[in-house]
Amino acid sequence: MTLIYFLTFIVLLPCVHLDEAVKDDYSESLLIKPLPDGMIYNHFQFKTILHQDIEYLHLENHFDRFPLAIGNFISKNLIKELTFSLGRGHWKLNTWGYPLRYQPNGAELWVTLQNFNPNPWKSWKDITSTLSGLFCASLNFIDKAATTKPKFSLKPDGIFINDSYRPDNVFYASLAHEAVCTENLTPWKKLLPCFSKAGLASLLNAVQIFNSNYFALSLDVKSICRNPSCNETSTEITQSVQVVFNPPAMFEGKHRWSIVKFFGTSLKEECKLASSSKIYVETTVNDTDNSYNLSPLPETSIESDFQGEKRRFAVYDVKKMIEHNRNNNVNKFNIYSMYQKEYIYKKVNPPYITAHRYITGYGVYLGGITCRITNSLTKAQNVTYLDVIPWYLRIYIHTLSITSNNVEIKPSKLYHKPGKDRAQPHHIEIILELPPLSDTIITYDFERAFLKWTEFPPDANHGVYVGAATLTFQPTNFQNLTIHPEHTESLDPPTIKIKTENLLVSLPTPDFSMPYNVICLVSTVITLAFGPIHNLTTKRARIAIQSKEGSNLKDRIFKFFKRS
Amino acid sequence: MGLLTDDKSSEESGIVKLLRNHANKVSFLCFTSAIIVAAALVTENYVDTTYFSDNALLPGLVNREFTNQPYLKDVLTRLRKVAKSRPNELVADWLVNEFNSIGLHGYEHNFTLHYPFGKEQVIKGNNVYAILRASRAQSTEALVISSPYRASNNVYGQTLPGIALMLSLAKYFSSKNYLAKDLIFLVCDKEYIGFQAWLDAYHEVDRSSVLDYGYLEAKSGPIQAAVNLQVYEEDIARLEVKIEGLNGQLPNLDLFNVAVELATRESITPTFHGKSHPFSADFYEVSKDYALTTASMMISQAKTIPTGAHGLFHKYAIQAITLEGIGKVAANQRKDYLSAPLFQVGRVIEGIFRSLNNLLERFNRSYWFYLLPSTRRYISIGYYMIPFGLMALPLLFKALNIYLTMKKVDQDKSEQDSTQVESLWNALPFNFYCHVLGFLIASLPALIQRYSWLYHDYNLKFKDTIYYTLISTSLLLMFNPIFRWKQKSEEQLKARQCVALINLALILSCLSLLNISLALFLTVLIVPVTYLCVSISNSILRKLLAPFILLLHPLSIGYLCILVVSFLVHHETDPMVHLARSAESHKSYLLKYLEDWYIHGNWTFFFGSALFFPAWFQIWSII
Amino acid sequence: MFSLICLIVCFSSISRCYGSNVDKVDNFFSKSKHTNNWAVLVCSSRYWFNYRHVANVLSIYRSVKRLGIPDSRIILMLADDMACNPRNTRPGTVFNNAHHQLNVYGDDVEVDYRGYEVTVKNFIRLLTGRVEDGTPRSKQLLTDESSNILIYLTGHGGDGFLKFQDSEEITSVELADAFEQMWQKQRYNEILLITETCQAESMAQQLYSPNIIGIGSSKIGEDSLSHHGDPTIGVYVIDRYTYYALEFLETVHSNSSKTLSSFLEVCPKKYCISTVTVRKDLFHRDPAQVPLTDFFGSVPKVNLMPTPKDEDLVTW
Amino acid sequence: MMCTIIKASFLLAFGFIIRMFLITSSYQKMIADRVEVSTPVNSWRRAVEGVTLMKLNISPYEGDTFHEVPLFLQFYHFLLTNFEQWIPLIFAIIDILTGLCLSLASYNQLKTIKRWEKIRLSKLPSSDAKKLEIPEKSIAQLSFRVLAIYLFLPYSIMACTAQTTSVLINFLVSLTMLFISFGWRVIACSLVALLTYHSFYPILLIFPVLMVSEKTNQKGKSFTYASKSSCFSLISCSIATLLLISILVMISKSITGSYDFFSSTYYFLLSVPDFTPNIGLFWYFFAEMFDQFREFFLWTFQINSFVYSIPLSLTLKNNPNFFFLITLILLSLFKPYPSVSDLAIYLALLPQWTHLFTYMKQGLLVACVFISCSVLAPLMWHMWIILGTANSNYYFGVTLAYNVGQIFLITDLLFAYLKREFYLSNGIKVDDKDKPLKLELSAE
Repeated sequence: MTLIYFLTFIVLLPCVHLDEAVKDDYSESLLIKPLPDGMIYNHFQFKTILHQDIEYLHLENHFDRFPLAIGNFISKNLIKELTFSLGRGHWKLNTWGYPLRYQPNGAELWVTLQNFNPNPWKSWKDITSTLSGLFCASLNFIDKAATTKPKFSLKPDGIFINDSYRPDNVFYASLAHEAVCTENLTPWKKLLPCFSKAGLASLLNAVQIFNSNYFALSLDVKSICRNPSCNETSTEITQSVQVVFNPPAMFEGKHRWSIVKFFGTSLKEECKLASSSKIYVETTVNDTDNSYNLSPLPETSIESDFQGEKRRFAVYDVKKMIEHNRNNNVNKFNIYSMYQKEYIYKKVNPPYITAHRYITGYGVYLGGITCRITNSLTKAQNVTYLDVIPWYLRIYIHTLSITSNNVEIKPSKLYHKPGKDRAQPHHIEIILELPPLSDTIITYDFERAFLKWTEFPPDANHGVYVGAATLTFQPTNFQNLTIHPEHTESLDPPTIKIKTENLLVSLPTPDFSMPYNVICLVSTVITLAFGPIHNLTTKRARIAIQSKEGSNLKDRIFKFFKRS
Repeated sequence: MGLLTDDKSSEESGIVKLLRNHANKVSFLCFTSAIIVAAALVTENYVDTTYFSDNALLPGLVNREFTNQPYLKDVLTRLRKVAKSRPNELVADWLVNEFNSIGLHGYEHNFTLHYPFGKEQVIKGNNVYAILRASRAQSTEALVISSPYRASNNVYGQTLPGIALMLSLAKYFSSKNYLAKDLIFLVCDKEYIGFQAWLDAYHEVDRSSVLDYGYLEAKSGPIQAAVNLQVYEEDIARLEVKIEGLNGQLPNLDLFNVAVELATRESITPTFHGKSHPFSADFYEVSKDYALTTASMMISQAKTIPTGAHGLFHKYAIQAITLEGIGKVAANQRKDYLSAPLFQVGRVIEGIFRSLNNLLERFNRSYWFYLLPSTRRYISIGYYMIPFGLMALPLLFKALNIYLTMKKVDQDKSEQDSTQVESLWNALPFNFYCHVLGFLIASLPALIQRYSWLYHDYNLKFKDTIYYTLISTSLLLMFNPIFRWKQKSEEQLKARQCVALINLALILSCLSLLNISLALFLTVLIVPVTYLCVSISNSILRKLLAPFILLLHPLSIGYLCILVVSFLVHHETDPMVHLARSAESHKSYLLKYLEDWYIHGNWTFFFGSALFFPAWFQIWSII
Repeated sequence: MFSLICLIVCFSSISRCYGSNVDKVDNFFSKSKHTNNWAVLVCSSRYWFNYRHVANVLSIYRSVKRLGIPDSRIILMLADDMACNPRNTRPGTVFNNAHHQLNVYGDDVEVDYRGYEVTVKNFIRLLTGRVEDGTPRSKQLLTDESSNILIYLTGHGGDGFLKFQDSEEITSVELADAFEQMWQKQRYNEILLITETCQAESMAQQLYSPNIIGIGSSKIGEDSLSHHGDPTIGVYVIDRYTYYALEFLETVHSNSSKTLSSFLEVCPKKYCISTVTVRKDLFHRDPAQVPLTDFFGSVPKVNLMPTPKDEDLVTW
Repeated sequence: MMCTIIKASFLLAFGFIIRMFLITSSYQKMIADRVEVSTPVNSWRRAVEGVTLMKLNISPYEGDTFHEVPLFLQFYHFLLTNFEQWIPLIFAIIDILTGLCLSLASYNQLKTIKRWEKIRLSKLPSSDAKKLEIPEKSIAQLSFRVLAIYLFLPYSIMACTAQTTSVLINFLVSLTMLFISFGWRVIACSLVALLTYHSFYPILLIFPVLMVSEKTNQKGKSFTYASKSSCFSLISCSIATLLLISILVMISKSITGSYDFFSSTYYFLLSVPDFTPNIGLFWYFFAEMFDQFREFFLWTFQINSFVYSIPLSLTLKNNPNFFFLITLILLSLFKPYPSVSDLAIYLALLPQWTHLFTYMKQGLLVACVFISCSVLAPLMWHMWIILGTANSNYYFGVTLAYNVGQIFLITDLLFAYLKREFYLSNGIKVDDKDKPLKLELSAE
């Protein structure tokens, strides 16, 4: 008997230990949303919460969900909040509405350091180089000339206890030309507790998701309230992937979709470590004539009410489903959907605030940047506009003009930090109020700098990229918002960040094959000045001795050679 | 470094002697050799074979998969129907719907042209365009497929097949995932005006009072290249590739090569100025062929009027060509080509755009300055500059010769204050004055337009008014001694000659950089006469040259060209009719150039009046 | 009884170890003294139409990985992103032949230097180990005097240079000096240098440091040609030498007895069109005695990673 | 005399009208955007930018758009706040005044030169003297020509139309000339100080200025640096100037509160970091330079632009006014950011030296080079920047040719001057055919 007790104790011991060790929690979810133009938006979210304050991480005691690498990285560089994203393709704002998280093409890094960080710039540099190693991305191109410290635009996502938030600890940079591919996805997946072996992460295989119309992966670290009173915080790591698929391209023109077809595999095995793993399919559109039906039928369907904006979701609990399938020995799980009728392309009405930015003028010396912001609401809207222009486009702030329906309007706040050659970018931040039903145009002129031949990228004639501008605002209307059913409990309205297009600007190029010639030519000209002046100042004039020779050709040639 | 501070040398050095004593011989030599070289350049031995200098293009390596979709035929028929039902307007809403149904987003673009001359007159038009966003790239670059909208079967022929083809291409490409650049499909109203308006709107150039280009709802990045389709029929006999643009600017040679290459691969005969590449062994046949093609290209370049809508893109550093699908009927009168169905042209275009899609950098290799003896041969700037240089040199030689002789006289006259070289400086003001006159003439149209009531009262047309004003002005200037600053002394005359020659040489050489053909023609015409009238010392004899110089007046040159053409085209009628008719067309040409100047920025009129006329006027004033 | 057993056991053990000693002695000279393997694989050319160079380098990458060199010991340099290039009709993949049998890009590739990072400066710094501080370990060549390094270069070359990104060159002299520096700093035991460029022979010519064997895909004055193109994406997919080299390597497995000399026979002129050149005067062992796995494989006993320290956990 | 005044006033009026017309016309922007006219250091756009930044209370020296010194910034600020709509007028008037000053200055100078040469001419046989001396009647006419040329020279007109700040600089220069021609050395020196404070290079003007004033004091006797008195006065003056400069710097420091403006003004001029094309020699050279040699060539070029003054100050001792002209040409030749306004001012001054033209050989060549360059430069620019059919080398070629032209001009002038000096000191030697003998330079 005792023996049995003993054994049970032996058996239980590890579990007990385990229970103690579990200071972290992990949950995963996938939101599938049909977009107004028939494309399908998939948003994966993997959330790991460590119940420790980010400023005092104790990593020595082991835990099995929270990625240790990130933990070390945070505590080494004294990070308070980090947002890193890699995107590919362009999110079509006008037709797709607002995503859960707007990521421009290329890499974007936004870090808030802890207040008592002794040497912010150094740790910023370390962060970039570390991440570049971690994610195989060339983030080490982020230097002083690409970094800005936004004043108003980037409000912190996380909690700052007794508002210890300081804007000058914020670092922001973006690399518009950075590509994202398998080599970035793989290490990203390795951060997950079940890697890509089990759970929703097993759906993310490169070949499939890169064949999409939009792809973005991101890693966010922030601190959240540990308890309602919010007197202590815990650390949350959110890894998310957003993919937009175009069903007709995959189903030879037909409008239908299935998880297997999208991701090339079905869900075979759940992630044991995940506390919850759910798939939500937004079925709000079923009220319209492009309605579809799902199979297998969802076991539950929730109705979320977000500030009066109603959405319906079909909910699948992956664990249950796979369990259930296993019981009637089918060891895979798939969701597919069919439209009841032939799909109809409708005129999509764009979200109520859109921003588009483009270059004006032609030729490679002077030009202008214009951003057209439309507000189709009947009430005014406050927005913050952040634009970071690389130094080689010299911005003239006195040409900045903000007109709304051809009426000059004054910004309520304007922050400008002029760029410095090879050292710091131009940085413009504008807070302004968009009049109702208005079409506001922000425009300013620039002049292209002429670079050294060594400063050009290898593909000099391709042009250089200007990172996307950011438009931040508190929405008052939630129509085109994508709403994640798990986020609805937070009652404060979210801040929407939308990005404009990246710009490609071609610079005037010198002739890269010329250096030697140019040096020779110019030096010759200089000597051409030096020689005679030297002569004239050092020698004095006298009557020339009339030289008899030089009459016939032979002598002249001889003379010539003698001279030279 | 005795170069600059050596007084003995350079005096009486060989070249100086030569120029002072044998300038005429040398010049003659130059001129004749120029003609010989020019002739030699178009022979098979000297023309070069075209090649792709940008490896990135990889033309035709990729499978072309565009096939004869049912959609193509269907959309064409529907388009024809709707176009017939609404004959005199662009069926914008229909096109937009069509684009939307494909899954793209179609946009309308409205523009207004306030006709700059004559009575206040407003032309409204609306283009239609759609942007196919590259699925997996950020949309920072764009390529354009465009076509003018010609529904009615007018002289140009209708372009509906081309537009249908464009639509089906849009459908085809939208299902493909390999696009790295956005594709913009553009259908333009009102011919060139539509294109101009769209381009201006795309680049948001400074607004002018003439063309109000409205604004575009959606844009993409910088446009890398454009192909303008003009397909008239469903069965294509040959594909005419057009390159001459506004002011005689040419697209990058690589683009032309790509088009030719792909057309050949799709076994559609590519032609340039109506001629395909001669595959004949006979040296003279081939050379003759080359010569003719080159000549016709040079003529169309010298006209500075674009041969197709592509010509308007060049101004914005966008490489563009026009592909003109000529039907059996039109083509066969020359010689019979095997005909190809419409979708095959589609495959050509698919191929071209796959190549353009491969480009990472904008066109920066190959040639921008060239002449084409055939679709497979080219003459680069390095070659054609030789004959031009040889032709223009005599002017400089003569100028130098005059200067040197003047100096010689100076040195012989032993007293120090030198009248001769002084007078050279005194001749400059006249030159300055001439150009001021030129600018005034150039601003005449604007002036006349401002005081339009003047001629409206006598209900004259603007066309006639400007025409006769110009003629009378130049007559006034020419025959009224007040305006000619009658030179007093011999050396002043010499000085003026010297300045005039240099001035002319400078203007011509500048022109040669922008539009070689025009420069060459002008040089051929003007150099001999000028040279003669400068080198003849006897003033009476010089007077005899007056009529010839008169024929070189910018206006009369234009008139003569038109006259010659009309004689060549229809030779039966009697000369008087020719004279009258060509006078009429002369007028309308003048008006056209003016319009082009105001709407598209064609500089021919300006050049003629503000630069060429003064140069000419100086020559006139020294006889 | 028991003692007897013991006796037998120990005796046999003695004899065994004696025997093992014997064969140690006789192949002492052919054995290399290396304890770890590294690979530096460089594709130096940009632009979509150079797809084949990326395919080349990835083919080699795949083989060395298959033969057991871990990603942490492979430095992969890709000057352009072909897999996810919008022009690629099969995103996320790079195929080295038109029939798309094997996707050499694989599912867990780790590219250490990519895009604009692939410069001559970075390459030299990597070899000589003079990287800027703060460089993550994945971007460093942490070799010692007992490391065998496989260096594979592909791109557009000429007589005595290799173009990087079509904008700068590394000359064979610079390369030779870099190797010499590595030797001085005891950063390698042996190097196998493979260059797949036009006039590849010239890259190995200037070398003067010991224990290097250089293979060039073409003689000076020869072009090294592409094998075939893929009409669905409209580019050439692989170069001849690498194609046949890969074909050969596919037959090799981690404990196979194939020797270096057999690898040197790869791709005779009638396949390659260009002549494969080998420079072995600096190399002291007889290639016939050198197992191929000395360079392509990885020494089993150090196959398991050293116990991770903090910073290599941070930066993998 | 009367009629000259009337003629002059006509000219002034006309020149003024042209300028006003252009400034107010639509061509203004077109001209202001030309790189030949407005460079990073003198473009009005940047000045406005600087003022705007100041108004937003951002330090203009934080960015890299504005490169002028604080006091001038203050001045522009003053203008833009109080007389914004009058600015075109102000510029036009200043430019006209410049012309006026130049012509007056040249008038006085010619008079003094004539006076100085009297002594030497008296030693020569009368025939030579007659040939060599500057005819009395021509003086007025020449100075008049200076005025005319400055008013109608396209270069000065464009510079004024573009409202480049070098209009002000030219004005200051002309004032300096005027004052030294009066012999007011103090004001002249202080003006030079101001100029130097603004753009550093005009420090070279101190040599001719001091020499002129010295010579005027000596009543035209050719002074020697050996003589104690002249030596003393020279040194004292130069020290005074330097003091003044440092005072100005101090003031601007007290305005901005720090020496930051150094880095984006003087340092900007010395370490040419901006490669925007201009008509100078520096931009393409340093854009194409290998990084490791950059320093070396920078030093070489900068020293080169200063080195000429000393030998010239020895050679041209007898005629410091001429030295002034030469210095101007040297400046426009070796400045890192020259513009056409530098060209304008010395071209306008050339007629003053008509008596040297007889000894010049390259006249036609230089003229042709200048004219053709000023036509070709915009053309090449258009083809390179707008149409994208040409590349940078074309434009570079033009600027190169232009600078060669300038060099020819300067050497030719110098040689002509030396010849005349030779004749002045030992008469015109003629050979048997009564032709003047050729001269040559010899070391001994």
